[in-house]
Amino acid sequence: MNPENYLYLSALLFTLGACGVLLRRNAIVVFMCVELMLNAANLALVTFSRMHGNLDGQILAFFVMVVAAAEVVVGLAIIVTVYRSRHSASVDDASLMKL
Amino acid sequence: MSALASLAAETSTSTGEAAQFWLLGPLALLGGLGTVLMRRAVYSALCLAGTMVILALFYLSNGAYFLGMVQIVVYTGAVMMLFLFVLMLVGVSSTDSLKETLKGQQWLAAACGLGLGLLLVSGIGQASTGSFTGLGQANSGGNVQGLASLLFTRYVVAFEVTGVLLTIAAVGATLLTHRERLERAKSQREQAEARVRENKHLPPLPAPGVYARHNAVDLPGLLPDGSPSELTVNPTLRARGQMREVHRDALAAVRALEQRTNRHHGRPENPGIPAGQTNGNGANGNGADGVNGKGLAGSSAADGPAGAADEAATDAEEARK
Amino acid sequence: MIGLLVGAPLLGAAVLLVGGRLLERTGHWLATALAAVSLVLAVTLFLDMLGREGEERALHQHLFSWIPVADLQADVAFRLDQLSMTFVLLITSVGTLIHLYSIGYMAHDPRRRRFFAYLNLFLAAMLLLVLADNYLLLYVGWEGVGLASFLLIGFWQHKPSAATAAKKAFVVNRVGDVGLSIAILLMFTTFGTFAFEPVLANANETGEGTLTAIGLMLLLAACGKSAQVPLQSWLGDAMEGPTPVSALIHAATMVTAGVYLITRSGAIFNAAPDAQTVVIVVGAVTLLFGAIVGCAKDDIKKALAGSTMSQIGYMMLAAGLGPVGYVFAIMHLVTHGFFKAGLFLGAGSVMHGMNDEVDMRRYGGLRKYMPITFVTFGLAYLAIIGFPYLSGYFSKDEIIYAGFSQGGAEGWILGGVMLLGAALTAYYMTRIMLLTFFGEKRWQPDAQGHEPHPHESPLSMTIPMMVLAVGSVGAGFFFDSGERFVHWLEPVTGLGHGDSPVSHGTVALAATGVMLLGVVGAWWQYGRRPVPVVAPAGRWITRAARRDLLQDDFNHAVLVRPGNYLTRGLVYLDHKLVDGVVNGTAASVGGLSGRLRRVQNGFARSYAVSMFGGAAVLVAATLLMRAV
Amino acid sequence: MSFPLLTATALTPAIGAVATAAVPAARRTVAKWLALLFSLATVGFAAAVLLRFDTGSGADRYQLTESRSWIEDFGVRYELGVDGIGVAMIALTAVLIPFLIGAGWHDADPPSLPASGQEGPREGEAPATRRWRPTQGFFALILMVEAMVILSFAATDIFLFYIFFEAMLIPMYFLIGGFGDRAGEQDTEEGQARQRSYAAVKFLLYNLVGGLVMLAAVIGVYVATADQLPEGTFSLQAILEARSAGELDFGTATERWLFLGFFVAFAIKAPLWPLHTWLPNAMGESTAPVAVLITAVVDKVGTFAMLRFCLGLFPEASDWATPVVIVLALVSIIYGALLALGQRDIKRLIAYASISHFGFIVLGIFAMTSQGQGGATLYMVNHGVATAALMLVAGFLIARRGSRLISDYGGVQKTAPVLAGTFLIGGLATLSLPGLGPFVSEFLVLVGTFSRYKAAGIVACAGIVLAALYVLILYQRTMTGPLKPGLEKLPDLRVRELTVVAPLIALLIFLGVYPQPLTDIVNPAVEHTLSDVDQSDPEPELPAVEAAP
Repeated sequence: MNPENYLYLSALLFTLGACGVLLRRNAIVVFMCVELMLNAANLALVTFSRMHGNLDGQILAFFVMVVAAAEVVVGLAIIVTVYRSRHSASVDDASLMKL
Repeated sequence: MSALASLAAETSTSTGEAAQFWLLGPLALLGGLGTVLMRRAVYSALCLAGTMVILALFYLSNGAYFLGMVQIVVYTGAVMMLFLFVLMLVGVSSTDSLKETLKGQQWLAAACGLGLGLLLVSGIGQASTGSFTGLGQANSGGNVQGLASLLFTRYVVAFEVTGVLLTIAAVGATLLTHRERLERAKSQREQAEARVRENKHLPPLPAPGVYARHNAVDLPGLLPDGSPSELTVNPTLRARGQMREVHRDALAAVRALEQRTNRHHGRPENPGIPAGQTNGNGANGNGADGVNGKGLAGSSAADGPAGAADEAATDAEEARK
Repeated sequence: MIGLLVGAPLLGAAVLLVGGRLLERTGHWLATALAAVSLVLAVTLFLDMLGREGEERALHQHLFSWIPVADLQADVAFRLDQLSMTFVLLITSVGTLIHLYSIGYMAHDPRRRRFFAYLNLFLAAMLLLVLADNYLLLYVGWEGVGLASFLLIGFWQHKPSAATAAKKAFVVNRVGDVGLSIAILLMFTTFGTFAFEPVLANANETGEGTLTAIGLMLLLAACGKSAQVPLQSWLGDAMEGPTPVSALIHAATMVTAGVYLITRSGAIFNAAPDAQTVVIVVGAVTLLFGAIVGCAKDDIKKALAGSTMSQIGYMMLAAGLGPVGYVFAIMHLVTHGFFKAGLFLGAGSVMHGMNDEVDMRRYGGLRKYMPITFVTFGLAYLAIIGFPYLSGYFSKDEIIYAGFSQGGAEGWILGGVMLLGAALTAYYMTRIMLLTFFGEKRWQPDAQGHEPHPHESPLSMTIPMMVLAVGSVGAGFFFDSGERFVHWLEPVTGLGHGDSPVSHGTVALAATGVMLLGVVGAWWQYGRRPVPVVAPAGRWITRAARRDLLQDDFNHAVLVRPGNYLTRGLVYLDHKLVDGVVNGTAASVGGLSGRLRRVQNGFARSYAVSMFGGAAVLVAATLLMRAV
Repeated sequence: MSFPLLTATALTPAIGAVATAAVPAARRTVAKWLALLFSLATVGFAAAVLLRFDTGSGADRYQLTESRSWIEDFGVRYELGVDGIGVAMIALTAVLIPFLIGAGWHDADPPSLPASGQEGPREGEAPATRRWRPTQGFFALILMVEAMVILSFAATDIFLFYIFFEAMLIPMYFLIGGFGDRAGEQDTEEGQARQRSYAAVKFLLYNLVGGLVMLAAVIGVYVATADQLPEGTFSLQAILEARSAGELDFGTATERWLFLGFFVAFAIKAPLWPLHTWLPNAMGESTAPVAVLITAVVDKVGTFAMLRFCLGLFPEASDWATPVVIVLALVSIIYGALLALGQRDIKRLIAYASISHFGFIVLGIFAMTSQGQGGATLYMVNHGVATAALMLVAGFLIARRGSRLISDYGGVQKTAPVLAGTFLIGGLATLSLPGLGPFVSEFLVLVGTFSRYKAAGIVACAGIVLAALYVLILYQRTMTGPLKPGLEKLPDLRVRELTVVAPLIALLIFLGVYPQPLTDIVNPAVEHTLSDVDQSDPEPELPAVEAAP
């Protein structure tokens, strides 16, 4: 089998995550979808590293994980505070950015 | 593990791996779909966890043993748990509808997402990653060692920076979620006095209604006229939208009971207003005088229809004396 | 010396205008004194000039260089030759007399000081006009007298009619001035200068076309200033001004400036016969026009104004005849200056006595009540109708004779026209005379219901009238005896002798004959039977003449109303079209941006959509780049 | 190097602006006197410039030059220098400003103060807050404008000129939008404010558009020089020398585009039909002194720049464009006069009259004769003074009655004779009566035009008649006739107002009777300009004739 299939898989997963981000209103679910996208990217990175026969791809994936962790922590904290103030976790309710 | 190692070392993928891929790949996709489409956040969280596990397996089979482990431990372990905790805070079982509110949003989203996907796929198709060198000698000294040597030599700066980043993230999270208590907590007495001053809920809040057949604190108690009282349910449950409907026939039963008592006392059918409703706050259970005995009956509907009936009758007689 | 001549009244005007309250009591005397000063100066200069012989009589004075730009050199320089001298004497003498007269006439006017300031201003401008040594400086004086006449016509500004008349006079004159300025431009492009000497000396060297153009432009200017057809319409209305003004400006001096201009530019006209013909036609037409109008008017001043037009028509015609006529044109101008001023002052004195009533049909029988006025007015009357051996007789007959001496059909036509004009003159002057001083009283109480108590005017008014009367009686004889005037002016204007089919005597006889005819006709109509106070409807010609032969209606229909429509239309267009385009653009831009603003709806997910769309586009782009 | 006189002249008002703005809110009178003081100091410096300027035949073209390098990389230099035209314009600006300050003495008083000469809709307005300091702002802005105008008259570096040409707009914008006279057709404060801001924004947009077009052309010039010269430069003198030396040639097409870029900007600034519509709004809505500032000072930069830059930099293109420009100028003359006839608003009428006069100026410039261009320069000066006289008196009148509509006036002459007299003199100057300044310049323009384009000259003459019409109709409707109700107690000119107007009138008469000093200054510069465009006056038909002895 051709390891490119992993890439196809990651592409599909990424797309799924993207659609989720665009479609779901629940902030937490949106976050999960973002995680999904990150994981898809990681898969691609790992596959590349295998193809090229060096570990840089894995290092990069590693960093992605770390950053993702940090991002999740902060993001969830933000969600919690928002929920406290507005009693809702819907991203559409926080639409104060318009003029 | 060794088997995996050997298989990752080769310059071409074995049939076993192919089988694994064709078996788990679709599952991973299913998990992704579930994450996107499940109406309850908990379910999508579980689907996501599944997908992540599968991805961990793929990492392993791609010779990224360290990452595979990290994936399982950090992601499926820590991050997903964090998600679940937050879900607890926000309301586990709250479902949100998938009905789109923004005009044309879903079409645009579908177009962009799918378009992006197709483009990526076609891009990969075009990208001729012809030669394929396995991780044979890269992992020769062991995958972890290899990573470590890279991480602490070439990527050391980035490593340090990410460390700092994590620290900052932790601090930031605590800062965001932490609430400073500015004034002393009110004692119970002070709260009571405050209630008196505002003149509402002088007595403690009424208890939720509990039927014999179903024991739950998420059922609202009934007012004398049978309408459910929001007050009786824990505000958290209310906020999560987990307050349960009072069953219809329960209300019907109350009606029937009243009519029967009327007939029993030979009163005219269906007097305009049941006496107890003259002051609705009888539901709050204050005032032991007979006039709003019905109020008591209404609030303590938990005793079941019959009991309620007797009490109602006696109270009515008292009222007449 | 010459500068002082202009300077004295100018100084007076400045002092009076700036001086303010201080001069309320003494201002008029100061003004009169300064006018007198310039008169004395003029006389001394005159005697001095007589002392010298023929050629060196002309004086030059170069004050300073006015506008020096490249090869355009305009100087402030004066030229005093016999022609200018004649005018200077006329202007200063009549001017001084009328200053004197005004002291009495304006005695009760609160704004007398300013009136005298304007009079002085006029004197200065008029003197500048006749003394200028180049056309540009002449133009300055030209517009200056226009300004003074504007101020004086509109002196009683509270009367809308006066204000309108003043504006009309200035604007109509402006039309003429355009002619003068174009003429000056033409001279500059042709001769490279517009000083009299070089221009006139080299007039013959250029093509006749240019000269004709210049001549016509000068004629246009003259028409404006001298109220000749087609620019005559302002003179009648100008009578809104105080009577001394009408006497000085609109009878004796300013209105004759046109004749001066043409005589001065004689060299140009001599070389451009076509232009001359036009001048003659204009003069002839105006001659009859004014006479007809004068016959129909009941307003004494307007009737006199008509007569002025017609008399200037005589002069204009004479000037158009060329060297044959110049001298007599000027001669008639001077005599006319005397008797017409006298007539106006008489009219003013009559109005003074009749509560400013101007309708002659409400006069009548005044000769007993104001004898001096009657006598002086009568003498001036005899002079103007050309009663033998009074001034008008000499000057007018000479012009008529010159007209005949054109020879051929043209000569006969001109002579006939002028004789007809003479008859008409006699007719309307007699009419005025009869209506005013003879017949029974037809006085009416004025608007306030005051019965008029006609009385003789104070000395300050009558003395000038007497002097002028003497002038109108004697001047003609004085000038004509031994052709004194001819010899005096000949060096400047030149003199020509046409061969006339008829002799001097016949012309004189004919003139006297038609004069008598006119007098008798007038007496037949107004002398025999009482005159109705309200004017009878009259025939169409009378009605038309009362409306100044419809000149105003014509102007209104042809110029004013279309002009109004044009301006209104343009204002609308400027707002809607020129401005509309700009505002339209602005509005459209604003609308567009407003629509674009909607995209920013604040929903994070729609922003995310655009983000992903962008990403997709980028990927597509990269792929395409790799594909090609 | 010697004392930087031009810089000093321009700097004085700038410093004055800062000082005036710094005066505390309560001390309004101090601010006024301070502004007046600084403007007078500027007059002093301008007089020094006038004296130091050498009009001799041997004198070089640009004098009092200063040159410091500023932005090395783009060859932008701080280069100042004046030729005769520049001197005349600087003198005009410096002389006018004190009168404007004196005339606007009370225009910026906060409404609550009992401002003398401001009867009408002053009552019942919100009292001024303590922090509110309009007076200081008003005078500071005026001085700032003066500084920028002087610098743009003196700048010989194209980029430097562009900067001040544009920077001028900012203070003007605030002057127009911030300080209207309370006499608009809109009777409500809001209505007037709306009209004011409309006018101000219109002014800003028009001139900004012009400025942008010009900026493109400026950059174009730099690029062209950078191509052909050893290094690119913005210096006018350098470019002129290079041209004459034949080292620099823009090439026909480029030169025409660049010319258009400059010309459009200047045609907007000195409103030329059909780019004029901002002027009536701006002049109508702003107070009289600001209106004078616009038309008499700021707009002159446009015509001045046509002379200095359009003709100097792009002779062939100017020659190519002349027919069109002349037609536009003629249209402006007639069109402006006709529209002035149709106005109901005194200030708008004067504005359209100015448009007509600017038509004359442009006509003179592009007639390419020494009379025409000299006349145009004189016209700039005279028109400045004449419009100042007329507009300021009109402003006094409007301030008394609180209305700009002609129909609200009539018979003013009876109650306020002096005001009427000065108004009449201003009007006569506007219709260029001989003996007053404008006549000389208008005559020169006519001669200059006529000697080259006969038809154009004759058409322009029609403008004379129209001028008489609109001025005299205005005078008749407002000053003469029976007294309109509401004007019975109209006060006559006060001492302050008279001291403002009288010198202007004296100046008009002087310029009309003895303009020689001015012409002596201007002529050499005009000769230079003509030699730039290598044109010479057409010879008369009979060159033999000598001028009169």
